[in-house]
Amino acid sequence: MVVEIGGFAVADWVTLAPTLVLVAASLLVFLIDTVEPRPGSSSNAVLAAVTTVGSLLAFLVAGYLLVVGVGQERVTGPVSMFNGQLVVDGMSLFFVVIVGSVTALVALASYDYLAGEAYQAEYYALVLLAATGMSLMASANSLATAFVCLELSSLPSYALVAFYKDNRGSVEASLKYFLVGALSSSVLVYGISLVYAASGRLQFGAVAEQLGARPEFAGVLGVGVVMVLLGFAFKTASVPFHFWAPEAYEGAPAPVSAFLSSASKAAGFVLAFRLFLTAFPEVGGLAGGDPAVDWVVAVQVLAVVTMFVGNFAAATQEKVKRMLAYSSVGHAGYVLIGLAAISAPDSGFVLGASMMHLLVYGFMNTGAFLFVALAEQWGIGRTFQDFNGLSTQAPLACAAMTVFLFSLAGLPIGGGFISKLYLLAATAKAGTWLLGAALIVNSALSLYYYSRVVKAMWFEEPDGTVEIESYPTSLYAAVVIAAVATVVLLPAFGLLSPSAFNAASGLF
Amino acid sequence: MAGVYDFVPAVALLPFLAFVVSLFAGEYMPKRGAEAGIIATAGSLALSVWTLLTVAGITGPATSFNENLYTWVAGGEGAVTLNFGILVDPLSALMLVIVSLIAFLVHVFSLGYMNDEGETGLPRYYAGLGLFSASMLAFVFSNNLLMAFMFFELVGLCSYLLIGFWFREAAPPSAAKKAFLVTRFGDYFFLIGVVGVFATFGTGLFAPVEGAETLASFPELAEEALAGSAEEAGVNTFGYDPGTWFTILGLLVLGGVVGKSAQFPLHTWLPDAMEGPTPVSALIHAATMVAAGVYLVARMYGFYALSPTALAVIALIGGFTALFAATMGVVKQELKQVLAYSTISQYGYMMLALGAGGYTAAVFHLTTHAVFKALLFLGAGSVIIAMHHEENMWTMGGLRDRMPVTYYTFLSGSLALAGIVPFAGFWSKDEVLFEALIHGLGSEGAIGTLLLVGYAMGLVAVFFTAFYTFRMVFLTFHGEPRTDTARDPEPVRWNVKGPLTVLGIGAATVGFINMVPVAEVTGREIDYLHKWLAHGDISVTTTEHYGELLHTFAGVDPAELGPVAPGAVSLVLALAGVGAAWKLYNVPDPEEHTDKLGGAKTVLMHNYYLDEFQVWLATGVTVPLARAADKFDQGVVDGVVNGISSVSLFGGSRFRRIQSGVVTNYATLMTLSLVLLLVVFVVAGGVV
Amino acid sequence: MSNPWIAIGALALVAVVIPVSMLTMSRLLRPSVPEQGKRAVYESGEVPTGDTRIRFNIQYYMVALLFVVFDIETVLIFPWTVIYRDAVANVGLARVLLPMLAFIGVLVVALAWAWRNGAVRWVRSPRTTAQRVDRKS
Amino acid sequence: MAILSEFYLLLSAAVFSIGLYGILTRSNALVFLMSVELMLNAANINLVAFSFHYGNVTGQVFSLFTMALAAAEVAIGIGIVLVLYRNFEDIDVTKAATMRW
Repeated sequence: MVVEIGGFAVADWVTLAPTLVLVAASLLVFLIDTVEPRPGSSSNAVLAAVTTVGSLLAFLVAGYLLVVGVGQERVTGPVSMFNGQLVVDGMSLFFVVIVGSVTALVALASYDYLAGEAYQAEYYALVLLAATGMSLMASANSLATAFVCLELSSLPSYALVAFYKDNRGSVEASLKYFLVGALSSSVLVYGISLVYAASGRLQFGAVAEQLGARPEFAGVLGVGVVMVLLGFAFKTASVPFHFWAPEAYEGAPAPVSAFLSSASKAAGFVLAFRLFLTAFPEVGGLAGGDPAVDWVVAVQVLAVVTMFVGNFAAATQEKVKRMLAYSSVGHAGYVLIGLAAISAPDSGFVLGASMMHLLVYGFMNTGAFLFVALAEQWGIGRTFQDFNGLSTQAPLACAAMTVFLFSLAGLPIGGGFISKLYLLAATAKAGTWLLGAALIVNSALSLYYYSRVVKAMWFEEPDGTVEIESYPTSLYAAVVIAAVATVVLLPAFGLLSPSAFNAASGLF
Repeated sequence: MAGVYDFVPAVALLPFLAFVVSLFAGEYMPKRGAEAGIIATAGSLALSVWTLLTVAGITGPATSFNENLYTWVAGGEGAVTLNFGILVDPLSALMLVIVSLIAFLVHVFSLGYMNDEGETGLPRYYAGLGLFSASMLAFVFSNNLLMAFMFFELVGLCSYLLIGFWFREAAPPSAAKKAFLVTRFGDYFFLIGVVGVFATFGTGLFAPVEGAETLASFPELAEEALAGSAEEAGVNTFGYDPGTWFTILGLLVLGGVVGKSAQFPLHTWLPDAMEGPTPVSALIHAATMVAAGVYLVARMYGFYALSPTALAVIALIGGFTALFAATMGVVKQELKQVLAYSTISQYGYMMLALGAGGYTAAVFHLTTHAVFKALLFLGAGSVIIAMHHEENMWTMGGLRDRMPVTYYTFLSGSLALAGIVPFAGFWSKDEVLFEALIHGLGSEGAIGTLLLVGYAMGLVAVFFTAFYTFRMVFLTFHGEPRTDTARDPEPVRWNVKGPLTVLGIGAATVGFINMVPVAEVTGREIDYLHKWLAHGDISVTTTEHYGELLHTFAGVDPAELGPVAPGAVSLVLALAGVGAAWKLYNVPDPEEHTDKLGGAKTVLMHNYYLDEFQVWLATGVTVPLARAADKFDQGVVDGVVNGISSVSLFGGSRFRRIQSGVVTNYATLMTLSLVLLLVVFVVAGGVV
Repeated sequence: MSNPWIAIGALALVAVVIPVSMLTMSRLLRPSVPEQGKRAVYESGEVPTGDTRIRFNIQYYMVALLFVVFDIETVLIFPWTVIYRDAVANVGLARVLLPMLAFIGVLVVALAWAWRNGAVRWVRSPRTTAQRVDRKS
Repeated sequence: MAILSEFYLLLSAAVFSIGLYGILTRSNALVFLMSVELMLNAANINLVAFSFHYGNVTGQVFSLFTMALAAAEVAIGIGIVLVLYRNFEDIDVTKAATMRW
């Protein structure tokens, strides 16, 4: 019940501090809005500041806990609390770092993006609540908490997508997101109930223990596992439950798209990693022997299909935001490699590669969507042609966007290069050549559609009708910070990857 | 260990600094950033020469250097550690000098070509040149495969930026994109190869790093694996026979080489890349991008030497490219297009030499080619300035008297390219062919035959090379001026003539570093390059070691044969090519005969028939062949590339149709896929 | 081999067969006289006005939402009350009471916010006010 | 005598399938929501039944959470349906299909 953090003995729930900080920040936002319900512009700045600082604090605290080794093998081992319902270990802290950084960037960018909008307190509160859900997802260690956290992050997201309630696109996006989400969550919870039916437990470790290698109700369990897998496919925007993603990302306010496609996806993945590796390792045949339910192959299939559907559909888009949405689906496929190639001898490396990709992706993808937010703010339109010659008017932002796109494509200009390289190495280690081939083919294709944006920005003639009038400071700051982080992650990759590998090895 | 090796990183860092300075401060400098580039490359050149002298043992005992500088990704347990490191041995020291020399001269020349012509956007141009030089230099001294890959990619990126420098025109951006995408296509194979090498050996070092704990290099590990068992060497060959597996890896890496060095079938980007500024073309062709591919093969030659299949593939690709590109050079009308095809062809020779076990010959030809091709491009640039950016050779003529410096230096480069004794190209091309011949004769089995096939193609290409080279020279400089611009060309200044003169002298003399036939005849030991590459501190990157490897693992052995007779054969062919060009094009007005055809008198008609007859005789075989090759190039090769992309786009447009916009359809599809997964993994999976 | 399900099955069968057979019989026997009055909406003898589908005021939705909030609160508090006594005896008052106070505290913040933002204020739109006046006159 | 757990599974599967059928065939957003509720309750049947089967209360407690979340989900859902009606003058989910491909 007592753990040690940097020399101090504290109660175990203190290790949840990053999440608690997010909760406190969201309550604070509510309180501020309660005191002053019809806010003037000054209180908008306060709301944005509270959100940014809160998420930044969560990021820093999680980073600190990660550095001092809380929950990791070298100090205490995983900190388990509430009868194993929640657990804090390297992996959960690592993902809180991702969620915290993305939330901070999004909150910072939102200040300018939302200028003049009503209901800002609601917006920030929802962002923080969703972030709370995501950071708690990283710690969830039982099917019950997993489902609750998942919904805690999903429900505010539905509302956030519909934030522009008089905009048909925003509403339509939210409707589709919600309907697909509702269907997915009912599939997920039904899957959970079947797993419970087969094992009688909800806590991950207990499920694994109860099931053993040859579970009694293998059929029920099999259906349950597949349904749970698809429930997570929704959260991570993987095929076949990805249908919401292009519409939701396109219709939502761009910062929300950034938030959902980066943080929400990461949170979905961490939960999937933890669930499948601690609850279903033996049934999946990871401990050797015949798998009772071969979910590894199922994930491999999903990974390949997701990569192809996402990237091929992205290649033919006319709107930049929708292209990014599809590319986000494609990236979900890349990250799925972490589970799909898990049978490799060095599974810590495989999983760590996926985690690192999510970390880098958090910055580069958020940055790309925030650039789109900037473009929306300028009112220059959404198609590739509308970006023509943008570099003459906004060279800094365009340079940042170029960094994001090339890093997303996997060129050695940002951290995306190494993380993709590691994923490729992971497929090589596991000997899953098909996955590696799919990764390469799709990366090659992705370069095509990413470079279309770069070409439009730098090489095409501006049509001369659009004059950029304002250069919103906080939005610019967020874009530039994301760009710097993306570039810095290239040389600094080596500093962070060991913690990812160690955190990943902690699950086995 | 203090000394020059501590400064080797500066060789690449100086141009990088120039890149930063030009990019941010270029607007405020009088020459728009050229100063930074010139000073930086001059510094690099000085450091490179110093390094070369140190490696050669002139300033002290001969040494080499190989150390890791910066641990970039320290992998966790069992993961791969990636380092930045520096490898300086005779090969890289030589290459550093070549690259920095050419880069320096190109910077100087750019003053004349870009600044004096009043181009805009010069800071961007000089920043690009600086980054280009920096990445190539860093690529040259990389000590491991991954670092090499990264700079290799950076070189590609810079070429993209520079080829597309005039991005407001229609052609350059598309040429830039083509260059980028085609080389990227090759690079994806390279990337798989890199990952494969790391997965197999756990290291990407080219040569062992001495230290507290000696880190083995991957060619050595491969050698051990082939000699003994794979497990002992700690090599994971994924269940393949080591020999087969290493061949696969080698061929994958070769994919990147073929793309960058513009070898068949990925050569299509290079002629298009002529859309870039001419100094950039000079840099790309002579010393940086295209050379990077061949250099990479030479760098990891210890690995290729283990696999006879890979060697044969390299030799065949090289020989075929040499011939194929040379025939296409014959029908081109624009000065730079001819040079572009000649570059492809010449790099084909280098690949042929590498494949045939002529490591020294390849490095030699790389060296001489760098000099004379830079010269030819800068000369062409000078002509282009003079002709007000007109590149069609049929509008030139008679420039000999009006721009003598350009003419004589260009002639020197042409003689070198054509392979006329005693200019540089003769010695190196001769040695390439000689090595191919003796190894082809000396090796047993299929590889010997294949090498001979490569040799034959290379030999035929000699004739065409000489022919198109001198067709170009005669059309441009001889005869009567065919247009007003050619009658009154714009004069060029010192900053054009200076580099031309330096390179002109170089093209005539650089071949003397390795006169094998002369050494053979006179018995004097003047084949300096052979000696230079044969020895070194790092024994596994010497030609002695490569010779052993070739003998033991690839079964490639030299036959006993003097170099004089083969040299004479190729010289005769080259002279024949020059003669044919002389006959056809060194007339006052090569085109006028055909132009006056309509109302011509009997005598002229007669002349015309003669002319046509000669043309038919000389090119009766060549032109259809060249046309066919050209057609094949544009129809099939481009067609395949375009086909793949349009299939992808078509596939994409199908995929997106799934997203019908109606949420009920999504629900249906989700349900169907759920059912499908359940059926496949639960019912068919035998769980129930 | 007396499976109790056989009896249940038989019962279910009878339960289905009887109403179906009665409906079928009456359909076969009864005369069919379609008439307007039979299809009219029955509104306790009054003359029906308007459609059966009337729209409720949107503000009922807010009330419904608040109901959901308290409903959930109750659902989640209920099991806690069941074990409250035993739990206090086992682990002490603080560890049992404080988490629930935190839970209710969060809900109170939400409720205060909603209240302050007008969730329970019944707003009369000009149109409804006008309709009321119409009806009176 | 106790009813076998397998029958509960059949019942819940039937309820789940009915919900799914509703989702696939109806285009009214509210019916969609009701169908989702059915599917969630199918899961609740399982949870409660197997909680009884295994003799622990985990499943029952979880079903309380599921109900709470289902209520929250519907609250959000109705909010979205409201703005849908405001923007599209209809609550037919197939009408809102401006974004596609």
